[in-house]
Order: sequence, then C-alpha cells, then structure tokens
Amino acid sequence: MTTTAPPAARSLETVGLTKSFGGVHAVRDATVTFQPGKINALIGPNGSGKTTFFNCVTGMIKPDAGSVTFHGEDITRRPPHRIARAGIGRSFQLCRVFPRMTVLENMLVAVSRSRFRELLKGAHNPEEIDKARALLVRVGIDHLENTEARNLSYGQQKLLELAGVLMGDPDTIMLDEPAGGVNPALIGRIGTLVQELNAEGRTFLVVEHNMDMVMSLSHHVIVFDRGRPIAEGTPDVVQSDPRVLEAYLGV
Amino acid sequence: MTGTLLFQSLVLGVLLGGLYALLAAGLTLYFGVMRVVMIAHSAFLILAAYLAWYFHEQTGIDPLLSLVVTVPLFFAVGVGMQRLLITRLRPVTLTMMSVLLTFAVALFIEGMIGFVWSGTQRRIQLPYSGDSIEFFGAQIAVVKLVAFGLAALSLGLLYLLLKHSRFGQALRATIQHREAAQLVGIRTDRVAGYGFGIGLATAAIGGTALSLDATIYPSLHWHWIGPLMAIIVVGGLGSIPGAALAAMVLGIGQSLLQVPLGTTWAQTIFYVALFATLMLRPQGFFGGRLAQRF
Amino acid sequence: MSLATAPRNRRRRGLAAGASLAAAALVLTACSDDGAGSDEGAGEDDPIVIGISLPLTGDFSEPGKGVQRGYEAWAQFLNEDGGLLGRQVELKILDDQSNADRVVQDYEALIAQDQVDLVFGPFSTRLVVPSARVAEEYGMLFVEPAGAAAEVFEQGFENLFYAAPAVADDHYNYLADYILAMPDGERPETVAVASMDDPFAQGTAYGLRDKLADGGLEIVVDEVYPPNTTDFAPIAAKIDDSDADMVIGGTQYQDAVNLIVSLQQLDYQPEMAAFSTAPTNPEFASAIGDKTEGILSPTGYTETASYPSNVEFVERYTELHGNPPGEDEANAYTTGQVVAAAVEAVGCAEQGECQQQLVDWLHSNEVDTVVGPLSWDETGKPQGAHLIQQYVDGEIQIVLPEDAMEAELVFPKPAW
Amino acid sequence: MALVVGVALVLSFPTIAPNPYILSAGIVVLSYACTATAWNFMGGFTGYVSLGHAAFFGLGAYGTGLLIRDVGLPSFAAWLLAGALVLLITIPVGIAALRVRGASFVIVSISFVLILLLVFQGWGSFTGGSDGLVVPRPFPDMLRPQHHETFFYLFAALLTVMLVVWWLIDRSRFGTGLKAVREDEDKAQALGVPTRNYKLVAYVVSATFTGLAGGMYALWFGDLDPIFQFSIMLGAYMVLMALLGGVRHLFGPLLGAFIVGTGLEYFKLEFGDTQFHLVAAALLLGAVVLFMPDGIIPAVTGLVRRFGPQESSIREVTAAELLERNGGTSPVPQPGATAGSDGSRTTSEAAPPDPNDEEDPR
Repeated sequence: MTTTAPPAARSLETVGLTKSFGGVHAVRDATVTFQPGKINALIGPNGSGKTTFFNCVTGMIKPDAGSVTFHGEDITRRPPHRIARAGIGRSFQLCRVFPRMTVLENMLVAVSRSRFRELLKGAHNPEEIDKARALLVRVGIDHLENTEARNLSYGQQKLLELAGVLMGDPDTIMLDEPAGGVNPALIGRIGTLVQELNAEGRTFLVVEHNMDMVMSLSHHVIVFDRGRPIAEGTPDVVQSDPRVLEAYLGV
Repeated sequence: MTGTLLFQSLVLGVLLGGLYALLAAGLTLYFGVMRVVMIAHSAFLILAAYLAWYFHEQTGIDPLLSLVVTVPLFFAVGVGMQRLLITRLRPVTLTMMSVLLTFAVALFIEGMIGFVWSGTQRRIQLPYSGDSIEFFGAQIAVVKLVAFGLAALSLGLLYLLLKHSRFGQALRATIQHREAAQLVGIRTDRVAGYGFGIGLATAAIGGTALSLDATIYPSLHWHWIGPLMAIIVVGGLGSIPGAALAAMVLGIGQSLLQVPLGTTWAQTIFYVALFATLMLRPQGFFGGRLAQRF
Repeated sequence: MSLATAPRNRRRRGLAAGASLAAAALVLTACSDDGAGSDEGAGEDDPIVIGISLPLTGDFSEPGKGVQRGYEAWAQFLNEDGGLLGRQVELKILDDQSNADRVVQDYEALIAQDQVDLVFGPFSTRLVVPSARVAEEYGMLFVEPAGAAAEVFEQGFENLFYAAPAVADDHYNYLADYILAMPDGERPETVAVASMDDPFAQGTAYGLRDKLADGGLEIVVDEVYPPNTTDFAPIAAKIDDSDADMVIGGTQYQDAVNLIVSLQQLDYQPEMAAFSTAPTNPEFASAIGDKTEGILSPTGYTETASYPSNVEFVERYTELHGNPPGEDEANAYTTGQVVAAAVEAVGCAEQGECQQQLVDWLHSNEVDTVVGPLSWDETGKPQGAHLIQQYVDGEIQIVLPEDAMEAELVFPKPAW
Repeated sequence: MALVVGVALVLSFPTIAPNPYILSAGIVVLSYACTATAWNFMGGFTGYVSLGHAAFFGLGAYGTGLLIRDVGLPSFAAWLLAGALVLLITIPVGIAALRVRGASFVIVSISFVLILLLVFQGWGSFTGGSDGLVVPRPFPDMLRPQHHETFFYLFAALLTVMLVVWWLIDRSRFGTGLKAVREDEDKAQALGVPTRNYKLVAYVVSATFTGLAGGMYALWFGDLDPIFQFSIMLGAYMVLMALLGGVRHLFGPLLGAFIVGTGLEYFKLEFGDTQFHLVAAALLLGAVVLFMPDGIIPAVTGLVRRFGPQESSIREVTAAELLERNGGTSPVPQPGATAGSDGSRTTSEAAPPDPNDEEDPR
C-alpha cells in the first residue's frame, strides 16, 4: 500500500518541461508550480499543450527536456506506475474505465499493485473490498458493483474513474476535463466531490474548459498557450488578464 | 575467400537490399498510417509473383508487363482492405486484432494459391535468365539487375511522392501525429486508405521483380515476412527512410555473412539485429519515434 | 467471493467442456466409420485393403502424387490380372499434408480403425521414420518407396524394407569408382559440394563427397542450404570463386534448377557436374533453358531396363497415362511388387500373425522387380547401387556401369 | 456437480473410445487444449496476441528430447527440467518483446519461431537438424494402445493443472492487474500497476506451460522435426482455438481446441487433397476476429438471452443429451437457468441490458 496522504500536502512543480512531436512543440519550457493543498486549474485554448503537459508529469510521455519534482523528489522519466505510487493519481480526457471488468473489479485495480509476494496470496482481502464499496457509496454508484463498466452511462463512468483513482489514496489528483460531456447536475456533483476531497487535504490539478466550473471551484488558475504558461493567479486575476483574452480570442 | 568473391557478395547484397528496401517501405507504411503490422504483405508479394508467372505462362509476354495490371489492382485491394476490414476493428484492440486479421488474409492467399496453382514450385524461364554482365570483375545476372532497377525506380518515385506532393505531406503528417493532422484538416481516414494502397502496390512491384529470378511456391511468404518485420523495427517503426536504410544494411550484411557462415546462419542476422534493436534502442536505429508508444 | 462471476457458472461450463469431449469421441467414430468397408477376418471374396498415407498437399506433394500414380497403376494392373491370392486389392489413400503429425495419425487410423490388411509406405524420409514406427508397433510389414537416407535404417526397425536398388549414400557408387579409377593427371582434383538440408539429398551428395575425399580429391566448397532457399546467387558465387573442377549438388528438383541457372549466370564451367533427382525429371531440360550438356545424375530406375516385369510395366503404364513412368512411379510400383511377392509366397494378407511371416519371408528371399532383383539386409537396407545417367547430345542416357551403358561418359563436360 | 460429470466423461474417454486411433485423436485434442489454455495465460489475461507460441512448444519438446538423449536424464525429470529451461529462456525474450507495446510484441513473437527454426535446422550436430530427433519412449514396454491411454491421462492431468492455475490467477489481485492491462494499459499504469512486470510474469507462465505441453507431446509422439515443431501454423492454431472458444473464459480454449481439432479432422476427410484446410482456417480466424472477438461462449450465452428461456442453445441440447446418454444421474439443466445466471452478463436495473453489444459505450 502507498503512504496514506498526510494532510500536510506535498508540492508538485515542473521546471523547463519541453516536449515536441516531429518538429511541433507541444510543450515548451514550461515552468509551473502548483499550490499544495489547493485546487489548481489549468486552462488554455485547444492544442495549447495541456494534455501533453499532463502526460509528461504523470510519466505517460517522456519529456525531451526539463524536470518534474514532487515533494522535493525528481520524478522525471519515472515510469507511470511509480509516479502513481508516489501519490499522484490521474483521470483521463474522455474518461477511461476498464470496460469488460465489473465496477468492483475496476475499483480493485488500484490496489492490485502490491508486492509480488502478496500477489501470490491470491484473492483480494475483505478490507480492500470494503474500502472499494465505501468509495462507491461515496460517489453514488454502489448499486452497480457487479455491472460491467461498459454498461454504465458516461456520467457513471466518470464517477467510477474518480472513485478508482481514490482507491490508491493519492494526495495529488490530476483530472483531465472532469466536466467534459457531462450533464449539469453531474457537474455539480463532481464539483462538490472535488471540494470535499480537497478539504480532506488533497491537492487537485484540473484541466477544464468549463469556465463556470473553473472559476467557481479553483483557488489558483494557470493559463497555457502554445505549450507554455502565460499567466497565473486567482480566478479573478486571470479573468482580467489581457494576455489570456488574447490567447483565447486570438486577437 | 578472395577479393572477387567479397566484391561479388557485396554487389549481390546491394541488389538484394534494394528489393528488401522497397518491400520494407511498404510494410512500414501500413504501420505508419494505421498502426497495423501487416502480416499479409509478403503473401501479396508472392501472389503478385504468381500473377506475373501466370501472365507469362499464358501469354508468353515478358512478365514485367503484368505490372500494368497488378499495380492498380493491388492499390485498389489495399484501399479496399483498409476501408472494409481494418476500420471494422475496435481502435482499442486494433494492433493485436489487425495482426490476426492480416494473418488470416495471408493464410487465405496461401491456401488459394495452392488451390488454384497447386503446391508445385514455379519459376519463370526467360530467354535472358542465364545472361549476365560483368561489372568490375563481378558477374551480375541481368534479371537481378532488372529487379533491382525496378525496386530502385519505385522507391525513388515513392520518395518523390512523399516529399514533394500535397498527398505526401498529408501522409507524412498522418504518420507523425494523426490527431494533429486531423486538426489541420487532413482527412486521415482517406489518407490511411491510400497509404494502404501504396503499400500493397509495393508488394505488386516487389513480387514481379522477385518472379524474374526466383522460384515461387505458396508458403514462400513466411520466408519473407520475418526479415521484413525485423527490418522495419531496426529502421524504426513507421519510418520509411529508416526502413530503406536498414534494408540495405541488413541485405548487404546477409550477403556477406553467407560467405563464411552459409545460407542458414546468415539469415539469422535479421533476428539478431531485431533483438539487439529492441534491447538497445527500441525506437529503432534510423530514426522513428513512433515505436516508443506503440 | 464477491467478484462478479458466480461459481454456478463455472460448473456449467465444466459440464459443457466435458460434454464436448465425449461428443468428440462420437463425432470421430462417426466420421471415420463410413470409409472402410473391411471387417476383420474377411471372407475369400472381400478385397484386400491396403492402407497408404501420402503427401498429396504441402512440401512433398509433387513426388507424393507420382508415388500415388505408381501405387494406383500397380493395383489396377494387378486387379486386371486377377488380383492377389484371387482377391481384388483396394487402396485406401489418405493425405498427410507432408506433415509428420498427420502421417502418424493416418497410419494409426488405417491400422487401428480401418483394420486394413496391409500398409505401404509414404513418401520422404521425414515421414517414413514416424510412420514406420507406428507400423512396427502394430506389427505390420512396412515396405516403403522413398525413405532412402541412412537414418531410416538406424532406428532398429525390423519390419521395414526399402523397395529400391540402393540407399542414398550408395547412389553415386559407380561414378565414384569411375572417377577414382581415372589417371592422376586427368581426373578432377577439386570438388565443390552444395546440398539441401534434407536427409535424402545430403545422403546422395555426401556419399559421393566422402568417397572422393577418401580418394584424395580436395573438397573446396561444402555448402548446406535450407529447403526453402530461393536465392542461389551467393552459393553459386562461392562455387564459382573456388573454381572447382567438379560440382556436386545434393538436390531435389527446383533447387537444382535454381542452382544451375545461378552457376550459368556466373559463367562457371566445371569439368564434371552431378546433381541428384532433378535431371531425371522430364521438365528439367526446359527449366534450365536446355543448357543441360554433360550433367550427370544417379537413377534407381530406367524405363528402358530390360527386366521382364519392367517391359510390361512401361508398356501398360504408357498406354494408361500417355507417357512412360518416372522414378517415383516406378518405386511405388516396386513396393507393390515386393509386397505382392511376399503375400503370394506366404499365402495370407491380414493383420496379426501373417505380417510376421511376410517380414520373415522378405528377409530371406530375393524379389524380381521393375528395378531389378532386390534383396535386403537385416535393417531393411537394399543391396545395390544406382545407375548413372548423363545428358549426351541433348538426351539423358545411361553411362555407368558399363554393362548397362547406352552412351560413353563425356569428360570433361562441354560448356553449358 | 456438472463439473464432476465433465471430469468423469474425460476420464472415461479411453474406455469409451472404440479403438486406439480414436484415443490418439483424443490425445491430439487434449494436447491442443493444453497449448491453447497455456496461450491464454498471456492472450486471455493481457490481451497480447502471441502468434509465436509454437517456439515454446518446440523448445519444450526438443529440450525434453535432448536432455534424455545427451544428458541421460529419466524421461519425466527431463520434461520438468525442459520446462524450467523454457522459463529461463522466456525471460530475456519477454523483456525484448515487451520493450515496446503491441507491434513489437507481435513481431518478436513471430520472429522467435522463425529464428528457432533456423537454429534447430542449422545446428544439426546438436539438434539432429533436418534428420529430426527421436525421443526415447518413457514406457518402452507398453503396447501402443496402452501407451496412448497413459498419455491421455498425463495430458488430462497437465490440462487440469493449467486450468486450476488459470482459475487461481483469474480471481487473484495479480489477475485483476493483468485484466486491467488488457482493458486499458495506460490507465492501469496510471493507477500504479507495474504493467511491464505483470506482463512479463504472465508471458513466462504462459510460455512455461506451453513448453511443458510440448515436452509431453515429445514423450508421447517420439519424432521431432524442426519444420513441424517450430511451425507458425501451430502457433496460429493456438490463437484460433483460444479466440474461438473465448479468451476470457476458463474453458474457452478447451472448447476451441475441441472444435478446431475435430474440424481439422473433418476437413482432412472431406477436402483431403487440396489446400482448403488453410483457407478454412483463414476464414474461421477472420470471422472470429471480425464478428466474434469474444468467442463462442459469450456469443452463445448472448443468443440464449436474446431468445429468452423458451429457446435453448445448441450447447444445452448437447449437454442434456449427453447427460441422458450417460445414465441421467443429474437433472437436465433448465436452459433458462444458464441465461439468468451468467455472471459476465449480469446487469442490474440501472444499466440497460444489451447482451449483444460488442462496442464500448464511449
């Protein structure tokens, strides 16, 4: 099991992160510090490199240059599963669950990462299953635990994905467009969940296009354009920044 | 071993490498546009060789002329295969399932060739089959030279097409970053279809070239697919110049190794190179960044 | 266990799996019962059923079909003449797809399920050894037309007989004697050998190679290539570079064509060139562009041989097929003759005791066949040598041994 | 209960079988079932399709044969040691194969068969080369029918071990991690699953069992030839059998092996002297990939669901008939019961039941 998150949140920062695809700079020289214990939002126009940045931080893509530091430790180029174990959980754009596994099995993936010796012990222990069920209750899909995930509605899958991430007890959670494609009622529910979890001491990093959600939820907003941060600050400050308007409207 | 033999082997290696290069370019092209390892590539190669042989057998005309039919035909089959078969697969499992699907296509072709033309080994007998010309002390068979010329010409055309045409740009953009290509307005589905067509067209040309100087039989394609797959990994999956270069290097290597090691062991160079590449530089030795993610 | 899959399910699938296996037995019984019409302890009028497995598809399908023609011709002629022991013979031929697993299954089915009275051998050394073992373990006589490699006779089979004049290693014996008898200054001094990686092809080439090496000739090239080789340029380059006086090809058919064309492309002109199997094929000359002059080849069979049964065989076969029989057909026919001779002598043809009597009879008797009189040692190895043929004036003719000679051996060979 | 009947049927097969040929055909089907089940440790759990498992089959077979011939080990000790050797060899191969996802795995798996074919053909002094290798019989005194019977039980025992291990992994944490790799490897990794090591372990287990099946085959069959042992077709049949039956089901590969095994026999009898068996295998493989990627078991249960309890599937009829034929000791299962109790399809009221849906909802 990973360390249970100490309420004293840990810091995540990147220095000069750069990644290009065949001559196109998706992320260039991005130096960003996220505020620990807060809800951080990452916004920017389409193609501004947010998702690539995300993927570089979580190890899904190896950056060409630069570094990622988590709680003082350099985690650049570590494989994704080790970054996850260090305490960074993430969701995916367009929501990804394990479609041919039941909801409960989906939940248990995050704890199947234990040592090999434990693996051979066989089945999941009751505490894990209890914990999974408790989290399902929390997100409100506990009645579906034996359903295959592909039979869930899109919104239910989003909730399942979030619950699955929580199984690993991450202290920093990165969400890629949590409100994308979801009805307003569910957006409210996700927002509330994020706030509750943040109140428990978890740091959030949210990539989002839904400005209402960003502005109402986040404490700190970072604006990306063409692969690098161009502005940051509280929602109010960012909203009135002319560079942000320029980036969005292409003026 | 004498200097002449060495030079002769070198020349043979270059001639062989040319053919490998053309075929590997096709194989890596499918991978580039669709992330598909096209096991049936070499089966189509053998099919083209059979068509050339059959054409010659029936008409007595030079088998090279069969290209007029086989190249457009194979192009159309390639586009059709991409549209009708490959796109039916679920994107999540595309790489794995496409392997099985193209494997099934390969078996089907092998079975049908055997059914139509029987398992007998075939070879085209041309008036110039035994002819050769001397080149700085090396004897070069005319048929091999024709085959190499055909391969080199096709590769050259492919290069021009990719470098200097709008379609080529779209194709390269699709290979490098499909989503980005879509964002700038490239219809990647159509491009992928044409990419498949071009890949199969290389098999048509390669097959005809092969038929000039080699025996063909239905199960021969297994003999080709292994080296070709190794070449595209060494060259970097999806990289056409990488595939061509790797093909040349390994073709020459095979030919030279044949002198001290013999035919059987010389063939292992491809697999040794494959394993070495995956261990040392999984993205390939001649560029190609795709490999890391797929 | 709270995970999704209920245990109840599992059991049901277990049932299904078990049921399938039982169904397998039934299906298999059903599929295979309809074919064979033979009961054990058949009456006087029932035909004698002979089980054979042949590679009718796959790598060995061409020679396999030749063997099939030979067997069928034998059965047809025999039945026209009144059959065996007064009973008609019936062949039951299965296709083994040139696959060893299959050939064993086939003989197992023929012997254990169809209860055939006799079995004949399949084609190719690779398939002879596994199938001979099945026959051996069921105590069946096993006469085979094609397993000529030495290893066939090293397995300790007691029921196996090879129905041809000589094993692979001895095919070139006459040629070896001829070369070694030549005066020192004249005979070839350097030899290049290239052989397919195949027990039979290597047997022929290495038989000659070893005899020549013992006789003081120098082996300058010794190459082995896998059966699927199609590009012979590198091997030809090596042979050409060695400038050997003589080239020996341990070949089947197509590889010989390819190798010779590659050698011609390099304008390599040896004093002597010997290739196994291929040159006796009727299509050989046109396949290499008629540049055959002087090529040597061993053969176990010649349609012009004057053995009485051969004259009749060639005549009737030519009448039936429009062309004279080749070596594969003749070897198959020989197999039939050998078994028929034993059956007539012992007076029985059925599984059980009879088979051992047939085996014993063959070990101690000589049989006259279309390839001449044959006799065997205790391992089933025939005691003879092959004739040597050469392309002389565009025709393949027997040049060795002298008592069978149709033309004088040409040496050094003219340019090809 | 039903499982017991199934086991009883398998065990009584040698007595039911009318002659040694049928028995040997049963062994072939069982050996197919062993290889397909072994393949399924990799293919079923992780979704990585290996077309080259024939390599491990051949290594197991040759390893067993060579250890008996050259080292003089007793047959079954050689067999176990050969399995251990396959395990060791698979580790570096697996590391190379799994360096890059998907494509390289396929390429390495096929290449490994081709390279072993070359090595085993070329290195004649060690492997016997194209002359083949004769593996001495473990029970030289047995008559052929008896020999078949013994090996039928040996194969059945090996298959049982594999099935039990598969079942254990299926319900373990390790199994959950592997299935997550199959469903979405990136996502699994992002949740902390060390996917590469998991895949490697699954690959090694799969290869080792395939090697053991190969070794057992060598002891039974006796004659090894590189062309037949290191054959791409053998690997392709493993995939076809597993996929046809259903890779996510314990008995899927077994069912597939039964169908393909008898199907091959049928094609041989019907279209013996043509290449049609290749075409048939190709069409079947293509059809499974395109239309039935989950295999027969889910497809049939789906059908049963769709047509309600009054209809019954072919499988049910067969099972019922066979039960009757064998004395009807257990009640004939009600077709409806299967439909209702299939866990993989169980849905609660919240999700719309759509049993034949092959697409992901997203």
